Amino acid sequence: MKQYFSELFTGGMSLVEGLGVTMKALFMPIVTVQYPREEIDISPSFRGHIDLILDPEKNSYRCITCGMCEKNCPSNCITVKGEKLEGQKKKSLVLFDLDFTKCSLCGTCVEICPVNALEYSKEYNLAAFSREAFHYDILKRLEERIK
Amino acid sequence: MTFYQSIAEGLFLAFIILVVLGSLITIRAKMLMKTVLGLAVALLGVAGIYFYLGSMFLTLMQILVYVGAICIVMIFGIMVGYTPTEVAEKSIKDWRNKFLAVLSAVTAFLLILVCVLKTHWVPVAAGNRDFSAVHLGHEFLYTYCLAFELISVILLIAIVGAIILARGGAGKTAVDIPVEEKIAGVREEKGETTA
Amino acid sequence: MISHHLSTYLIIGVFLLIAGIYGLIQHKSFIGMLVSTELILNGAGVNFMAFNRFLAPDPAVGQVITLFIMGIAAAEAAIVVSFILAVFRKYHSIDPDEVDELHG
Amino acid sequence: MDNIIKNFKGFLIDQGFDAVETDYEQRGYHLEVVLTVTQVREFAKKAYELGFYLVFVAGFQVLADPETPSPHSGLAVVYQYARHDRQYRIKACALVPDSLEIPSISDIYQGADWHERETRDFYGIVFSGHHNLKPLLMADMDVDVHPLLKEEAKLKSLDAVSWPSEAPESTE
Amino acid sequence: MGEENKGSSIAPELDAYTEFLKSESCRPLIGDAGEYGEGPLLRIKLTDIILKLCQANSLWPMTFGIACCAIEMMGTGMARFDISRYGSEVFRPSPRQSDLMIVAGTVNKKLAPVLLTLYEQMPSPKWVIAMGNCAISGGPFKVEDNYNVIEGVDKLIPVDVYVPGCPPRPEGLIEGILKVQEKITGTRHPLPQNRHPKSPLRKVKGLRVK
Amino acid sequence: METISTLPPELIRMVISAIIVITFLFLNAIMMGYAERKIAGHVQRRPGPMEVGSHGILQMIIDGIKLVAKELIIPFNVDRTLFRVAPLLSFTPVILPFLVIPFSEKLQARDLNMGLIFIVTMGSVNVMACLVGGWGSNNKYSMFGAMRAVAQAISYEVPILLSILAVILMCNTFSLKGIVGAQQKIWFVFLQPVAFLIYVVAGLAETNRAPFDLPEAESELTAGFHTEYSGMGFSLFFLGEYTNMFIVASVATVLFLGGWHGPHLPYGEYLGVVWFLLKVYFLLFLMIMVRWTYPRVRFDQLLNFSWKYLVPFSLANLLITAVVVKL
Amino acid sequence: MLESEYQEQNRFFLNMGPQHPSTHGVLLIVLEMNGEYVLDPQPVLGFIHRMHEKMGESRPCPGFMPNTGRMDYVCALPYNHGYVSLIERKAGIEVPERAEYIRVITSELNRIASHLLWLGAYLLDLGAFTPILYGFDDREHILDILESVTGSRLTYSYYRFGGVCQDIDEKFVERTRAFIKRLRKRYGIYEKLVTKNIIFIKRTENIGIVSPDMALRYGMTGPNLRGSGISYDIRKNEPYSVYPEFDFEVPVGRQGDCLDRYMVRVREIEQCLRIIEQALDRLPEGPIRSKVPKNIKLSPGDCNFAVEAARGELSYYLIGDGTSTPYRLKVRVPSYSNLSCLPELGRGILLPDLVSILGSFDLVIPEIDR
Repeated sequence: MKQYFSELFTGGMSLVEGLGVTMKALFMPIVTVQYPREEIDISPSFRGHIDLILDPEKNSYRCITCGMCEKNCPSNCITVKGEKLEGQKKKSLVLFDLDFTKCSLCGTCVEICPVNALEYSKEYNLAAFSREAFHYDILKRLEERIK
Repeated sequence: MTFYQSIAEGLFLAFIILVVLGSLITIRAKMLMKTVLGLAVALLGVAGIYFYLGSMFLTLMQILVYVGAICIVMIFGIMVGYTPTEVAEKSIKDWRNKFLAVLSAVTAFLLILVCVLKTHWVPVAAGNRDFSAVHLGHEFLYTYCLAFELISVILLIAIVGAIILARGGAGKTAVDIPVEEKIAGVREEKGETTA
Repeated sequence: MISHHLSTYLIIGVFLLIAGIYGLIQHKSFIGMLVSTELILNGAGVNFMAFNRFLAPDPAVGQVITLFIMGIAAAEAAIVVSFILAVFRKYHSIDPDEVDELHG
Repeated sequence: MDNIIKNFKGFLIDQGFDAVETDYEQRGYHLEVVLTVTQVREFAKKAYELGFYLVFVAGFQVLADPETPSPHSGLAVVYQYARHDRQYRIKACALVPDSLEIPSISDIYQGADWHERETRDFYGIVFSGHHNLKPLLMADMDVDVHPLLKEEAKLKSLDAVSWPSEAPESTE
Repeated sequence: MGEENKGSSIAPELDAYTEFLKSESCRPLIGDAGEYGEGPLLRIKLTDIILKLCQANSLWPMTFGIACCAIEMMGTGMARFDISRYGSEVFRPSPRQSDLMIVAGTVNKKLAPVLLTLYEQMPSPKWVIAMGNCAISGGPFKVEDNYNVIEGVDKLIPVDVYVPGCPPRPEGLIEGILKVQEKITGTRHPLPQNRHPKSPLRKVKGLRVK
Repeated sequence: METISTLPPELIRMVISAIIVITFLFLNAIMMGYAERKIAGHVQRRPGPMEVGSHGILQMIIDGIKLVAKELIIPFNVDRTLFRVAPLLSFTPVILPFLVIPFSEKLQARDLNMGLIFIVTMGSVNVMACLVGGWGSNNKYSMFGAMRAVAQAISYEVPILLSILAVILMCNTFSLKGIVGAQQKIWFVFLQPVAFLIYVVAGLAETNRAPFDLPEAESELTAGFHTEYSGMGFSLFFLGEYTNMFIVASVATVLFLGGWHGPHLPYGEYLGVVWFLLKVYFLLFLMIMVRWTYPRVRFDQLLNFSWKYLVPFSLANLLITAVVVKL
Repeated sequence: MLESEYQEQNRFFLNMGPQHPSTHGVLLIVLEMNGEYVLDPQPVLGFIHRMHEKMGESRPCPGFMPNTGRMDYVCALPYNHGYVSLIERKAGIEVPERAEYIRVITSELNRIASHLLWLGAYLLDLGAFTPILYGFDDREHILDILESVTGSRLTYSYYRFGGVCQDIDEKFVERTRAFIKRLRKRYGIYEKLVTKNIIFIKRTENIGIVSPDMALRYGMTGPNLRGSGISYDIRKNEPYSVYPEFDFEVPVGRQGDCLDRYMVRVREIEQCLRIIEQALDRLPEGPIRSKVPKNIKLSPGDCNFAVEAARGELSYYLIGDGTSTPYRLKVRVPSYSNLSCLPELGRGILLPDLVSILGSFDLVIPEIDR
């Protein structure tokens, strides 16, 4: 009998306490970042898809088309093609293609690059109507940036 | 006939239709669940008819007790006793049974109908026309006190009996078997089926 | 003006009664039979109320009796449902033909 | 009990098992036991009695070599056992014979049930005595698909994938 | 019905009426028939616009998390990102009551029939977001000796919006929902919007808000 | 015009009040839905609907229109009649109690002398909707929902009736107006605190609200008895639920919180509705808060709680009340 | 009618899942039921089998790194940790101490995030909506902290063979300390809202009791095992990394019911905080990555490495063949063994209890199916 009432009492009290917590929370400020209207600063180490680094000295890319990133990519999402143009010592880049839909953002390509030619972009809010939209020609993106 | 009266008559007809429809569903349906739902419809109709007979209290009670309680209890019984897959009654193959049913029903209906229509009913001079709950309660507790008490005793007996029957009526049930025993049973069965 | 005639109500009562009888014979399960019984009881209730309304001196009598019928019906439903449960557990069937141990 | 664990290797050798102590730092387990097909259940029973729990059951495939003293189909099953109360891990390994059948231990360790079904999915090893050897991870229609079987060209012999037979300490 | 009416002229009045509906003078009221394709015989543009606005702003997703992306999908519904601002927090467990299927994760051979069934159980109009690289193309699991993973849900069901990432950030999913709204109504922000959000996060250390 | 003028005024009044009631009902559901989502949001420290209209005020309207425009699916193999009737059945019995609810002294459609019984009766019919819907859906989850709804209704009807009876004993009338009138001096919540608590708890169960939302337990039965309903059907169930909440809260207000009584207002016999609605919405606010705070109870615990605590307490309460009243 | 016939007739099957709110993903449980009583729950796996083991065998070992994070995405860093430690053990790579400390800090943070997520999800299973939002609120702080070093929120590939890929800075330390303070303050909320709540206690107490023997037979590990009263934590029993240097306790339960499993996890959060605090205090200076050969050769022979993931013992078993590609890579995942006891545990219980038990196991389905 004693247990019957004590259980009722403690149970009831615990329920009231729980209600107190939510009541308190009701009047606390919200923690929401209302996304399209305000955005969190993405941390500098955020990993988006990769981009070529714009070398300020050359005003061009650093890539030497060694193909290390292509070889080491676990998901095979990078295609690099270089051609030896006339009058140049080194190969120059003609295609740097990234199939972002296969990428797993592991960062191997950026780390393996012998000349630090790659960086992560900070694009975190991508969405599109077709999957081809994420087939990036990174070289073209860089050229657009140069312009 | 005034406008109100025609509405009232229409509603009365609607209630009669409810009664007829509900009874027909009740006696014709194959699924037990539909039988009970048909009963609920018929009883709603009867409730409406009580309203036309002048007793609001009885109307409400009819809905509360029959639709809200008795039908629900029956459905509860169906649900506890049956699995979802097999609530349909077996189809009736027994033609003799059906014939008997139709015959007796029609005969009885005709006989009583003749009685009803042939009799000349003589109303007794009306006393008071008080249909209120107050008057009803008064009658209950004074004039029909003994019957009232008896009903309560019957209800009590019914409750106790129902509990006894439902709990310990017939040995162990699927629900009452201790878990260990049940597991053992399941295992045994498994063994049988695989072997 | 059918709602002002005693016969209308009596016919409804009779209809409920014979529907109940028909169902009682025709249904092959306890629940079905119970439901039919409820129909019969309601027929009786309608009859009582009708006579009370048109013929009796005191309007409370019919109501009282109908209420008693309801009480009895409720008790009966509870008992029968629990009875059905008990029978069902024992025989695993609600077909009255299969529950025939008392036939001997 | 404690004594048995202290000299578990000796205990096992007494019982007729082929046990070798290994370097934990290098391999991650303390004892390696090579089982024959008949010993699999026996060992599992011993391990259960001594309070080991089953970490996993896995299969792997090497080049089939029916010429060796213990002929095998190229498939092997690895069992790993460990203890709750101390740091002790045993790897037991059994080569699967040509019939692809190996006794199931799922009635001793119920946890082995799914591991064995999974191994059957991946390699097609049949665990005889298993009560319900249906596909687990693969779809029901893929009963005969065993994805982890390698192509002939990629297979290596058992020796090529095991530690050198000398104890590693002695080589250094 | 529609087929029959096209060919034979049952009633000349009806034909005249349809001609009238197609005429230029009705254009502002009634949309171009070709622009909607199959559907009811008669559409009134205004109702259509209202309906589309409503559908766009009340996308109830189905709780159908498959893999990693499901956690970010949950995260989108939680306090930090709060998808409910767009009326989409009503995650319905039953496909019958949902409008939007977010395929959040890898779909493999065993799951494909389930996915199809669920999609078919949803009442139209319905939309699909392929969230994460796995759902878009098989992602990191699109390998040479792939024996189980389906390389893109758009091979199974029509996908409206793709949200890449592994997994995408919740902002990406919100962006995806905005894209669905854009697809339905043609504009990115279809209804009057809330104007001046004030986030207390501005004061939280380490989190700067633009 | 002529036909209208020949119509009896009573009928016009009926039609007008029916329109008002249905409008109010929709408005109430919209408002409650919005409040629920907003309060849930702020309890969880997020804003809730925000982008549709100012602070998302149009959200529920838009949801409603969307639901109406959805494809109506009647799944394969369901019982078509029952499947279609169920949403209506959930909706009808919750409209009728508006006939007797006294919003203020003069704002009452009809003061039945058995008003309270009327409401209780309608409440008992309500469970039929869950039952028919769940049964007709040909879905085992719905079936479970229906079973739970029935058992829940059986066990919670009793404490509700008993706690109401305690109040009836004190004021000797079933008329809602009479009950409110009896609370001129002191609200019954102070005289009958136990009955009030029991009524509120059992009312939560009656309306299938969390923590007693077993028939539609999301994590166990997907969506319970309305799993198979889409579009219109679902919105009718939704409407029914919120209206039922309103009814339960207003009955609690009438019985325990003094109905329209409150500090004096001009035109008090009409403006009492302000106090009435305030009290009702306060109760509804509590119900919403409870939903967003507690876990769901288990099925047998619910029945246990009813038979072990609520019924004995309400019986004892009734007994004590009877004794005190007679003294 | 015969008894067995009746038994057969009275049973029916219920498919719970693959899309069911309480199976946490795409697990299908075929329930054999009698009324609301579950007679035989049989999990059906494989709806998200993603051939991780096959992928591990078909590419050089660094290429498997992203996969480890995607097996258990809720608590990915211990998975990374196990894999890098395995390869380090196999190839004999030394790891700088600072890197190990960073690994421990980040792993423990991730473990807390996992437990917080579980707490919310469990309460969601039991029907309470709000705790999951509070849990996620705290979790977002962890994710922010982790994102600032690892670059992603969920599926980290942060560790590298011989170290980690990015160093932590003062700001990280500061934010972590702030977070520890914050979480300790939030305990009261969880206690009032959940732990003390009578409904919650009634829903979890004495339900799904896992006896120590049963746990042994099924090879259960992690908090599910510790709930049964066996103090087995790989961080203590088979110490790896720098765990032996820290002072922490292994919380255990009394009888192994759902409430015990809940309590173990909640108390484990506190222990994780203690470890993080100590690690932050003692964080040594130095390099974060040692020199590693570009092409790691895995010598012939097998090797095993076990770590304590948030759900229990995670064990990588690798067979090398002298190339840089593993010849065989077996991942022993904890949830797999934990879930396998469900058919035995779930017999003769009510459906809501089954939901409660499933929730208390803290399942991550892709981890089970791999």
